[in-house]
Amino acid sequence: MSIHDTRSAELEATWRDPPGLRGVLSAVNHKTIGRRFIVTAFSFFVAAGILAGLMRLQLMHPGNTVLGPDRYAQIFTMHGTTMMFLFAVPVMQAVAVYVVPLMIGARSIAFPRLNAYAFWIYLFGGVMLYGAFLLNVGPDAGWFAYVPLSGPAYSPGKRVDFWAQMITFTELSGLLEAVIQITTIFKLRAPGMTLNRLPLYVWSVLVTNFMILFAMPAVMLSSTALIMDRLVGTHFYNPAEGGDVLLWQHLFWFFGHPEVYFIFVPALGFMSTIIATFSRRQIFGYTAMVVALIATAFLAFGLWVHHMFATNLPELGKSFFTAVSMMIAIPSAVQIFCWLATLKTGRLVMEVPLHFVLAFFFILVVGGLTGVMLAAVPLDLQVHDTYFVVAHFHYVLIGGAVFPLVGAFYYWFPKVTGRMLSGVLGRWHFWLFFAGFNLTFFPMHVLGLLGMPRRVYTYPADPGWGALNLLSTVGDWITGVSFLLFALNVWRALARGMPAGANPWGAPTLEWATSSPPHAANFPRVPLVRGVAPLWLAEPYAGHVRGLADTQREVLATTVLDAAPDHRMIMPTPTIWPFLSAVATTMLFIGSIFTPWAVVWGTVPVAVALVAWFWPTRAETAEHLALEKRP
Amino acid sequence: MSGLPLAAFLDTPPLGELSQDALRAAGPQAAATLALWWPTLALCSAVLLGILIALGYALATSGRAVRSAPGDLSSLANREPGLVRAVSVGVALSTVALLGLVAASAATDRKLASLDTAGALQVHVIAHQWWWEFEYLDADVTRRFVTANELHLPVGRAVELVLDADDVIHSLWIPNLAGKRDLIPGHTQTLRLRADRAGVYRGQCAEYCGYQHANMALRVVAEEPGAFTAWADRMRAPAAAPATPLAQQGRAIFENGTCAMCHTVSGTPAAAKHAPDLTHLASRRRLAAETLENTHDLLARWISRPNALKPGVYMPDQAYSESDVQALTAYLETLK
Amino acid sequence: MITLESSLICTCVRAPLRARRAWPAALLLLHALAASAVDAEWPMASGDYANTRYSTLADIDTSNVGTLAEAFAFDTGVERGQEAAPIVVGGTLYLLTAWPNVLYALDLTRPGAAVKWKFEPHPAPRAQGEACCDVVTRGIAYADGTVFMVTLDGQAIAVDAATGAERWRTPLADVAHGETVTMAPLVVKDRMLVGNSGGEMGVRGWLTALDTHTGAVAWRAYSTGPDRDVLINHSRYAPFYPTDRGTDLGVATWPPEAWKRGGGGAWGFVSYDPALDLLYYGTANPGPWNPEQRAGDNKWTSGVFARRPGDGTAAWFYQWSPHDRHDYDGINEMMLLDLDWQGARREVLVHPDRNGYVYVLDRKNGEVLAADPFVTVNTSTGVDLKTGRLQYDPGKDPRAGLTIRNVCPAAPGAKDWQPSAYSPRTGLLYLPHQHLCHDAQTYTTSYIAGTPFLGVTAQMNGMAGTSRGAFTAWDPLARRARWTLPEVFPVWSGALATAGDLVFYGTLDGWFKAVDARSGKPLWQQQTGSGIIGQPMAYRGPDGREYVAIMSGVGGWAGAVSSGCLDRRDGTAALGFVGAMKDLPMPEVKTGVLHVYALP
Amino acid sequence: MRCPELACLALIVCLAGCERETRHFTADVPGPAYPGPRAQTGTVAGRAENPYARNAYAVNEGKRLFRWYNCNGCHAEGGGGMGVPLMDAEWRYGDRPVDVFTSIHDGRPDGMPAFGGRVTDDQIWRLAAYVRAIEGRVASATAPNRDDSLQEAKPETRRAGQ
Repeated sequence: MSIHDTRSAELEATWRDPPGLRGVLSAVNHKTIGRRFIVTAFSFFVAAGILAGLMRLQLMHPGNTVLGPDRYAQIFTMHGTTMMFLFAVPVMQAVAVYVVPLMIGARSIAFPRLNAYAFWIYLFGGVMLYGAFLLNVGPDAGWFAYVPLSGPAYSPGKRVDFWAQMITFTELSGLLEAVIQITTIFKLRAPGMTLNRLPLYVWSVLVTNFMILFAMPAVMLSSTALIMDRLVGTHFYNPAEGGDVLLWQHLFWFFGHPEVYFIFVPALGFMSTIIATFSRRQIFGYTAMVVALIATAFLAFGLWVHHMFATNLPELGKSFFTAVSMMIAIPSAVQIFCWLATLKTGRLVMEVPLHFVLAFFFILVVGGLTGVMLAAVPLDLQVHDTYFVVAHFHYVLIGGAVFPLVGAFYYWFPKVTGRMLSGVLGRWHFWLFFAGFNLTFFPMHVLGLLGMPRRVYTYPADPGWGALNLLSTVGDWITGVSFLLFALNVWRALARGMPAGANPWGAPTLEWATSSPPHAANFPRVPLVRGVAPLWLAEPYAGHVRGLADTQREVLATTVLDAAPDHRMIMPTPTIWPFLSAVATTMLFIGSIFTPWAVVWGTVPVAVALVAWFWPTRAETAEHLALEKRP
Repeated sequence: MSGLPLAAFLDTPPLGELSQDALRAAGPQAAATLALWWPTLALCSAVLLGILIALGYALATSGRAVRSAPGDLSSLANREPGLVRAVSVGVALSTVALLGLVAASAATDRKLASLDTAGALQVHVIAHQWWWEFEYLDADVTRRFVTANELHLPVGRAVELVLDADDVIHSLWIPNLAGKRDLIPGHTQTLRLRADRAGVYRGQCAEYCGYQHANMALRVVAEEPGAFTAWADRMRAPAAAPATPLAQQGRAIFENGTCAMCHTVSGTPAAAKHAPDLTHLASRRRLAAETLENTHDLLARWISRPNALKPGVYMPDQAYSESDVQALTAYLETLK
Repeated sequence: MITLESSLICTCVRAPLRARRAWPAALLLLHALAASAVDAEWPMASGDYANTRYSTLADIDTSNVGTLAEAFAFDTGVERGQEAAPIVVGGTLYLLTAWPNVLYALDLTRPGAAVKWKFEPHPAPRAQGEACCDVVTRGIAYADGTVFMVTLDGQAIAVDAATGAERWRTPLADVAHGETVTMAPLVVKDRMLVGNSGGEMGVRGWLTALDTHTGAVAWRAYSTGPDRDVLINHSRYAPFYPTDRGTDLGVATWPPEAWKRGGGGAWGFVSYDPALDLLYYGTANPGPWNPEQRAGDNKWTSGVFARRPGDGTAAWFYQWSPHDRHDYDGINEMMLLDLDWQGARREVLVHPDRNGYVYVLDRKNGEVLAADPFVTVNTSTGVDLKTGRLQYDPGKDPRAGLTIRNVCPAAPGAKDWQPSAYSPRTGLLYLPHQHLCHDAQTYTTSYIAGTPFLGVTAQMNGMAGTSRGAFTAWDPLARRARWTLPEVFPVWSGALATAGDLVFYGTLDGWFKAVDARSGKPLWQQQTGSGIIGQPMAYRGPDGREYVAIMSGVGGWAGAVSSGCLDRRDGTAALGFVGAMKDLPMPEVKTGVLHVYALP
Repeated sequence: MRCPELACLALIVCLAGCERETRHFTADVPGPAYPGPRAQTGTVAGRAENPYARNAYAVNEGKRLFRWYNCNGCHAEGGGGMGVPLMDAEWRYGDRPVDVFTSIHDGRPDGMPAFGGRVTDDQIWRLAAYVRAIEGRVASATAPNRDDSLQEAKPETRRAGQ
């Protein structure tokens, strides 16, 4: 039974983005914003990858002089900053912006205008940072920006200010997205999608966004304090006037460690989604998986100090943070064993997304195990801040997040574009990436053990690090080639890929119920859900929601636990004001890099834009009233 | 353990000949860490192998399907006790292994903290951008002396390094002897270690500290107590007056020019504290925190164009005449 | 020329020069009587060898002081802080100004005390940049028809008292290495005693004796270094405490070489006991201020030496502040008193130190009889009378890179150089002093010859709950304060006690005050137009009347904010003193003026 | 696109940013040749600008040297003491960059020692640039902010435009 019917054209017109340039700037449809978000994040990924290539070029030989210390410092700072703040966290939220409403059977994301605003803020923050970088104002104190090196005394000029203000941009965007996505998941699920029928990916997004809500304020606080130290001469981090340089590290890592899990937890959702689809069975141990996700989120807040073991701690503190750091491996172990069980008992469809997911079992496990080693204080004190750690977190982040993410890209690409990616090129991409990645980063474990510290722009020949570094650079080139193939694959698919159809993979979740690319309203008829894998049921839906307006962006809000119909509400229409508000906010943020008074005069345009944004029009109000029905 | 076979392939120097790796211990701290490292590595490797075997087994024994195949939701209806058992055993084993590692780590921690430091040599280490200052402490203050970038230690005697940072955060790491410890402005720390094996070890700053972080290394010379005492006595002696006219001319340039604004040469009016103590520069093997070999030519280049060799270093470039460079070099080479 | 230039440019003093007051009619009643009594004279800065600053003159007393009026005034034309005491000998008043150290002789027998002669030594201008705390001098000495003075750049000069002709001149200090001289020399027999300043510049402190006839250096006793330099001859050296015994402690209590730049100048007043034939003087702070750069006790700084004037050998030494942490120079005056101490007559030395304690020492051997805090002290917990050692509070110890807050007393101490007075009639000490605390951050500093060698950034504040300045009467026998007069600003002038049971002192905001020596009741005050940091003295004029004289002219360390036109937005200026002196008014009168008061 | 205006604006922003942020590690921007003690206003040397006046890194280096060479001992954080205050607008010997350079290089008779030959000319230009920042005459985006030390006076960035 099709969910399309004759009214879908009218509905399409209601939910479509307006045409023209103004329409482009006014778009609020979550799929449009999600696509832009994903493309932007991948653009930053490419930029950071190019920077990584430059670093590998410099480190290819001992005593190389391709890059000087100044340029190298900016590049490694930009690489880390981009990857962590402009790619990894945003891309996870970006995918959620696109996928979550589809997966839960909603017509829209909650707060669509705010969603657009969050995207523009993110985009402007990233563009500002790269603009600064190209003007030789790129931050150079590391992505962690430890004070006092990043403080006013040792980082003159505006380089670090741009970095700190980029934090403000991306964290503002991230926090808004967290609110939007939590609300979406709690209130906009299709009727019948009770919490225990929530797809595991949506669970992971929910858990991630709660973590973001708790962790991001710490880094906004610390970076704002840094800006104030640098701009108006406060003394948050000046020990001479009562501040403390370690305060920065505590605040930063209180955010920074959970941040790794912002990236990792959604990837676990990708894993569960893809494994389930390509095993043709439900994930074994749904409840255990959900509990493991939540446990990971809790534990993630208890181990930030393992980034700071070398600053010295009391013995009891060391043992506590060691224990927590190791214990967080247990929820991961639960999930890994459940996936193995699922794979063992499933019937596997060996498609490209599954390849990327299977790579996780090698790469992430290696990264996780080196993480366990790093949790042991004595071992950490030897390998902390060496290439061992560089290897470790690339194994965790690339194995644990990028491989599943790329898998998810192959998985959802047909849904987003309506076209299939080439499986052959995909396999080439996968194997070259897998080989190149391991060749790049595995030698770094050894380099770290051999004593090579991180963040060095050059190294001497004596300690014998040259051969492994060369190997690593070659690996980086192979990885680069693999991503060129990826780009080729995407280009080919967009140009002349096979049409995908609604559900090319035979997947069980709701996003595959609608057309590819999806209808502007997602679901012309909103389904009533009756299981955790509805499309695999013989009778997928218990029925459809009726009575939602076609001429208005009307959606059905449901209750938090049981997704029982709660009330109808009208989502806002496209408007340019989120864009203009973001422009005004950007002016305020960039202005306040140069003068604290920008915070004062900058609020005027922001206030004007926000008032305009929320100003009700007569026509809208009248239409809303017209739709009101007596009970 | 004598190290990875890989090390030979990699051309790393033998232990005690300017090695810098965490896999070969020359003292009890590094040895205790290695004693934790190898079992941990073995255990982790076993876990990895176990998971890969499990994955291989799962892939080998599971069925195959095509894209169009329908999903199977029978697992929702049927309990899967075999899987529950397997997963439970896996998780339990993981937990036990992790608890074992926590215990081993804590025990190693205690062991590291319990190094007997009775009669320890105390050295005050001050990290600067981008060099190391070592002040050898002594209850008799007249026996204290200061040197830079080359840390000599007596074999078999505990050493307590009192750590301070002058500017930004640095981290002292001598992998053959002990794990690292950060030097943080406003927080004095200590690092206790002992070298049990004579030799030369390389150490390096391990916390990013600015442009020349890469060239902030140190040389640790662990020597027999007799040799150490002789070295310390040499270090305590003020600089001898230069004998040759060229060196004397160099000394005049040194003391009346820019050098004395930052450097100290004990026994002369040069007593500034912002750069390495040069009283016994010629006895050190390398220049500029292990950046350059201490040769005549490199020294001459270093004193006139340091920023060409270590860009960003605080030592200024100078337009010395060739004769001035020769005189200064001649003087510096007398500072044995 | 330079003075003129700076006066043109240093425009922060806006008040125009006021016309000097008309000479009071009282002067017209001048008697032609030549004073002959000894009490008529004030031949050295401190009045007498015992440093009591007590005048036996009693014409002006508590009953009539209210009518005290200015007899005459003399404008020196010199702008910087005037710390010097005038001296009066044989109907002539001699006066040394701050840099450029002009020596005036004023004929007291002539109306208006006309200038008899003027001697300009032309010291090196460079010295102005080497003097830590304004370009002051603290006075001169007279002996055998000769006036002895020292210029800021350290030239000891003997000037014929009658003609103002230079007899000899001996350069003593090395200005290029930061040495200056600000102290008032003392003449004992045929020795002129001069000590150097420069503890902030890494000098090596010394006290030098010159032959008064030829200007030749008789001996020089350093405050650091080997015993032969310090003039310690162990057969004749007997300190009371074991910690001061030992060979070459001036080297052994320093890290290698540090003693060569270890400070310990001798810029305070020297006392002399003719009966014991011993000189007493304090040594200044060790250098640099950062104590971590000079581990050890840092002998012989921040202590007191008893020396024999003939050959300069030390008799004993006691260290007020071993391994000084807070710039507690030990140079404050040593008052040589004979007190009935716990039932027995003892020859003692009373010394209010910068570290906040009034010390009573047996001046024959250096035994500490008492050491009692006269202000709130938190840098130490007391003095162990058994070992004689100051008990520091480690919580206030400076540490490189750290800021230590609320260090009390601050770097200028509870009482700086400003000399106190002692009245045998009341048995009280009169202490001009301050209640300041500082916040200080320590850092490693380089020795660069001729530049400051500090390693501390400090910033001072008034002590909480009390006034910044105070004038305290201290009972050395009861070991407690009798009364204290609060003052807005640190009392940076010396004190004078007279047999009329009056005590005189001046304030940084320009008041010259007389108070009842017994009760502390304020009896009289007069505004001089510029802050007073000088030393009051009394003499009997040729007309037989008692006069009280004081130099006004704001400056010194405390007043540098005004005299140096420093910027008050920076509390760390003037080594941190500006932090506590931001509200010090600019003087109405810009130049230093001698004010002389008498009964009408 | 209205290219010329936009391009010009972009170029100006770019150059301002570039010069402010360049790290001159070597003396590769040598200042005007040492003008000698008597450079007159009318001469080329007298008009010479400080090559580092717009470079944040060099001004900050000047601030570091200001403490390294004990300038702060006399001039404090600009309030003065043994030396004249540098925060105020009164310049006894002139406030042109070349005057400041000459004061440091040759010293001044009221007590300022001569540092010529003891400090490289390049460092003197950096110091001179910082000395002007003390008074707030360097753009606030270029001036150093508070030091990592005890500080009571306003940081240099906040002195601009006084």
